[in-house]
Amino acid sequence: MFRYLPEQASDFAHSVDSINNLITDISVFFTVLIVGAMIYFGIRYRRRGGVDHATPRIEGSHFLEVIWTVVPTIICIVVAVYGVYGFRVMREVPAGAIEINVTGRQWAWNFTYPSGKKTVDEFVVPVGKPIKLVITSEDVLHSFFVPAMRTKVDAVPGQYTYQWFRPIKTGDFQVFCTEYCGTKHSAMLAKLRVVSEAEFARWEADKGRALSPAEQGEALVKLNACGSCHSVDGSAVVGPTFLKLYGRKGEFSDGQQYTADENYIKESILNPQAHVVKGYPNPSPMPAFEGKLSDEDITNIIQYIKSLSEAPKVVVAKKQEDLTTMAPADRGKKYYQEKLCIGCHSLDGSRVVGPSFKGLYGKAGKFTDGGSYVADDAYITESILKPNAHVVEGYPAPSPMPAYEGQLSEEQVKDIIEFMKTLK
Amino acid sequence: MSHGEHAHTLDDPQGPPHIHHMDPPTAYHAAKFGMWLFLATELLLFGVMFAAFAVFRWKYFHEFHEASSHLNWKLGALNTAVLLISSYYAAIAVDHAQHGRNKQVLKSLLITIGCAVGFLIIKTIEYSEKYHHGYFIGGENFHEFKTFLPLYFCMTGIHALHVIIGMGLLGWVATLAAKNRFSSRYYTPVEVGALYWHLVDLIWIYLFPLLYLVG
Amino acid sequence: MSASSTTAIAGSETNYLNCERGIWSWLTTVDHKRIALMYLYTLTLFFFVGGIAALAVRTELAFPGGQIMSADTYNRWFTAHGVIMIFLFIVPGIPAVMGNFLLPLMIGAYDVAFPKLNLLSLYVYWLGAAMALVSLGIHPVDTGWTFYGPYSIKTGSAVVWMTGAAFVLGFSSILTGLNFIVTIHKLRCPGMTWWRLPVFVWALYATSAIQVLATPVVGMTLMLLIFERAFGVGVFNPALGGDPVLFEHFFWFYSHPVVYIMVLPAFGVIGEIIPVFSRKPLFGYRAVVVSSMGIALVGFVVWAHHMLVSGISDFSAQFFSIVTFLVAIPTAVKVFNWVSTMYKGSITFSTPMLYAMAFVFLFMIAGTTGIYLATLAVDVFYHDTYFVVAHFHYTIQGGAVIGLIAALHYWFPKMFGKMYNDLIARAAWFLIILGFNLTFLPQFVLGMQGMPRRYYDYLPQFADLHLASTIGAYINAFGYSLALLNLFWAMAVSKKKAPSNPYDALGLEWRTQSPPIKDNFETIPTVDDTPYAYGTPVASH
Amino acid sequence: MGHSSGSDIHGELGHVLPLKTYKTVLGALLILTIITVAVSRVDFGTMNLVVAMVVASIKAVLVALFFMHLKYESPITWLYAGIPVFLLGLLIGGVFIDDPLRVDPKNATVSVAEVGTSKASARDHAGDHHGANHH
Repeated sequence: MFRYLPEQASDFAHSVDSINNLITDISVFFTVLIVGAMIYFGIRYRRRGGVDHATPRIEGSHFLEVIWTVVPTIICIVVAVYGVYGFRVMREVPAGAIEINVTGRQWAWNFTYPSGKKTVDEFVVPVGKPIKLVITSEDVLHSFFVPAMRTKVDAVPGQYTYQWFRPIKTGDFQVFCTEYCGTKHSAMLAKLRVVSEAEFARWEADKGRALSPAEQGEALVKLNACGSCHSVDGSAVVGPTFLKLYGRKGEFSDGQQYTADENYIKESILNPQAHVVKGYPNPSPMPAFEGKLSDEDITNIIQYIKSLSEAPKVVVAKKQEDLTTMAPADRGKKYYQEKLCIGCHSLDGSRVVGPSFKGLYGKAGKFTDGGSYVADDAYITESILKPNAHVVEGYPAPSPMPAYEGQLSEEQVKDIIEFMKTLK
Repeated sequence: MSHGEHAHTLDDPQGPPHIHHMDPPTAYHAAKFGMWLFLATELLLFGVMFAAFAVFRWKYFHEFHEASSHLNWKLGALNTAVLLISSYYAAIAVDHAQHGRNKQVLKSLLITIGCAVGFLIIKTIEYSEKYHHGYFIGGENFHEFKTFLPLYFCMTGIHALHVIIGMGLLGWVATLAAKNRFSSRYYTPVEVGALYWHLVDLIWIYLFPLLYLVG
Repeated sequence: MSASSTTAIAGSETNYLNCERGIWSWLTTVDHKRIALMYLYTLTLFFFVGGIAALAVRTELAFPGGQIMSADTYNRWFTAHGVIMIFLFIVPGIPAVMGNFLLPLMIGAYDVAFPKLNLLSLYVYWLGAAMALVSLGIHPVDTGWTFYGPYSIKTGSAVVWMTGAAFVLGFSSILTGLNFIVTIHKLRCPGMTWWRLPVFVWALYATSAIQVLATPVVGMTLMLLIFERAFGVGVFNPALGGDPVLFEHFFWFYSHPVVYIMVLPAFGVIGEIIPVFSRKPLFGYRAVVVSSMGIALVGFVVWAHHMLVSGISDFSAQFFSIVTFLVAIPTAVKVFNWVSTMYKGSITFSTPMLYAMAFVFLFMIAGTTGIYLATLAVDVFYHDTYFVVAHFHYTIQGGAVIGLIAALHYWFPKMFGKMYNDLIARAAWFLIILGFNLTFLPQFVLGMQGMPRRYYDYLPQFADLHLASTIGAYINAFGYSLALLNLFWAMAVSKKKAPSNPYDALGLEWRTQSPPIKDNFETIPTVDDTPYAYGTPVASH
Repeated sequence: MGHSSGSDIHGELGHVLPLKTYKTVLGALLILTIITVAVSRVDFGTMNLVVAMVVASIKAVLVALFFMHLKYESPITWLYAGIPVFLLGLLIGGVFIDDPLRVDPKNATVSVAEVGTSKASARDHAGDHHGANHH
């Protein structure tokens, strides 16, 4: 009854839920018992006909007092101890946890990975690995809450707190800020993406292609939470929107005219108090970024703001790669990446779960059933589409590899084989 | 406890004031007990700052130690003596009141208040010393010793405020003594006022070693 | 209870209401009953203001996305709701209104120990209320009623006025508590021994002790917060070496016990109502009394359970989680005793009794959901979600407010010498209980699904339950309006006179006329039995 | 109530003490002040704090018992004089089982044997780039 907790995505979520459900059952039992007794007494001993009937002067019962002191005490001790043990698991981080630094700020979550990779409002972790989040805040109190993992801890400025969890399934999970932190408290959300270990490895190694200045500027704007006060869609927040800001003309509070050119934007970022535009709060509530942003950073931000002022381009959702013009081996490589083969099959000869693709083509060996094979086109095709048909000696049987029958066409398999051939 | 019982007190300048709902001894004990309860709240009011002091002293041990040596312990000790003497005279005032000696009550209370003025003057000297070194509230060295100086000024400042309130209270009691209001049958204001004053002394008994000596 | 010298002059024309006339006679009165009424009127006003804030918040949350206000406005409304309901309404609540009115009557005294101090408490309360209104007028606070730093140090809103108001209101609370403690110690009438005190008086005693001993802590804490903003002292500001978690400790050292300031008197009210309408002695009177004192005491030891995920040490989280369960035991004892009182009774479902029974039901939910929040591993999930919101509304509204409304209905004939329309009162009861549960039961589910509190906007998956909650809030508000209008009409317009003792109750307050005379009793009464001596004595006991 | 069974003279209401008592107490208070100052001039480490607090408490008790006549008050007054001291101890105790026991997240990892791939453990120390803890 009353089982509403969200899906369980961490290994201790189950035990939290079982304590929770135990309390629910106890609570329902006692509520029904007491309220039931009250209603029963009410009906059974109701005054009839507007006249009081004789009642006994029962003043109490030591026996009952002892019973209803001792029984709740025992229940409380059991639940309390259960809860404390559940909590201890949440505080004992297993060795080898991946440590991610999390910084809360009004109103964004910043994540820094051991590799130095930084993200905002979204973080990616591998499934099955313990993840430790070391949390702090730059300004006011926040709280980092991942319902599916059953973890939460406040982000306190000036000190570090932590939480850990081990995700047991892949998928996207919601992160909330649960300590009130001002205007956009309810918008201080983040996304947790749990992916396979292989995908995580690739994601973390991916430094991204070289970003254009405007894109770098966009990243800086995100990282510094400029969006808390400056929208990019034209809506008014605290400060002016960045949309079509560049080139705008206006008047300062002292009556001076200005044009929103490079110098104006630069000054506004480094020293917001120097000139405040008419109609905006004076003195400006914006912090000065002098010494916090390099000249190059500023230039990039200006490029970004400029890009928001150009005539709206037709935004291309995603550049479609023209598969037809690619070499078959390149297409194979692409499938190899997309299907996450990298998780089990290396390209450098090292053995992970399955055999490395390097030098695989043409290799000979024995199956677990005693038969022998040569890694030719037919063998590889069968291995991809029906991995369990034959498992090579020394590898786990049945094979943990998913069957790609129906997921990859024969053409695509051929491309992958072409890719393998290049890995001599 | 019926209504007209104490009507005679209206004609008796040294008897307890007419309170219709309590007999005089009950009124006396109620007032004293009420003041004790109030002192309990006062103690906890300061308690918050003592708790904060304890935790920050643990956290910033060296800063607090260093900062303490910047305070003038001689003036602090002098102030301790001044307050102890004032407290003594407050107790003596109660004794005089219990014997109905209104003149002596007035004299003792004036000495108490005089000591309080002395205490505030010495405190002012200390504060102005701090001010010249930029240690005062808003000064450039206000946070040099982390939270020590802020706590020092909060604690001594609020204590000084209590000294001033106590002076007002005792001043009012003194005017009653000047009007010959007290007798062995009625001296509640003297006792209650003195109780308040002793608390002011009590707090300082802890403030002095904590702030000036051990830091 | 046989009373040797009680006086109830039925039909006497002078009473405390008409003995003096004119606004000035009210503003300068030292009569505890008149002071109680002035508290009642002011509190009712703030109950409506706080209620409007609640409706504003619920209306905004009816659907996802912004509805009628901006996020900043929303933050101010929910803060106003919290601050007004807590500091201006429910903390003074039952003690200042019902306690002031009943305490001297119940113990057989002419007045409280310090009548002038009592009036001063009221003026201090009005001063605090005025400061709160100034704050709302110049720049409504957006910190939440908890004033957590560093946000409360940084925000541009009028925090100093509001925390100053809370400080002043705390002072009023201290003076009232002090007055009550001295009164109970010094002014009990002959024969009124400690074990004959009505449980409501015991509850007031426990409450007063908390008011006197816990309030100064938050007073100084808020004062330090004011210094923080005015002088930059830095005690709670991490940028200056301070610790925001220390603020939480100090704040909850008061603000947890304050929950018992709100709800203990309500327990007392229920303990008075159930015996009268069951015609039975209060079952386990001493256990009920001891549990009140136990709750007051234990209430001081458990404060950091509000901070289990705030970054406190693991040791203290475990310590405070375990000791929190100590609260559950005396609370359970009370509930069992109330229900047992009804056993073999002669039960009348009068309006006060209906409220008392609803109270037991609502408080069962409040209490059992408290178990979730005390349990450490589970609280990590529930902390700062709607589950907490629902839980404390079940304790504070389902407990303290329902207790106050029950008390108003129960003692109304005594207070005004009139009778209210019973049918409307029952209809209002139904609407209040229905609306209340419709508002807050969905919030438990929202909390279980992970919906955080103090959110202006929410994910679409939470929409249905939020809408249900909003509808419930309107029904609830309508119910309260109906109940209070009914009482107001009875008080101001109705001519339906109430007898001195309409319920055949044994408490001393029923031994004087309705409304009582200015000094409560012609002569101080004497008692020689408990106020719960209902029913026929049985041999086995 | 309020009248104690003390040996000294009883006034009509409260307790009357001989003047000598007040003088003796004042003398003791001043001497204790000198002692606490003198002790503080020598460095005894933590003992300085202990001595200072013990001496201050003796002084406080003297003031309460004699100047404030607590010695002759009813038990309930003793109770309400004691409770704030108890609560203050509770508050300080409650804060002290928190702050000094907070762990730096760096040290929160237990050495329970745990399967972690070599990749992850090698990375484990790499995240050590945030500042020292708050003290």
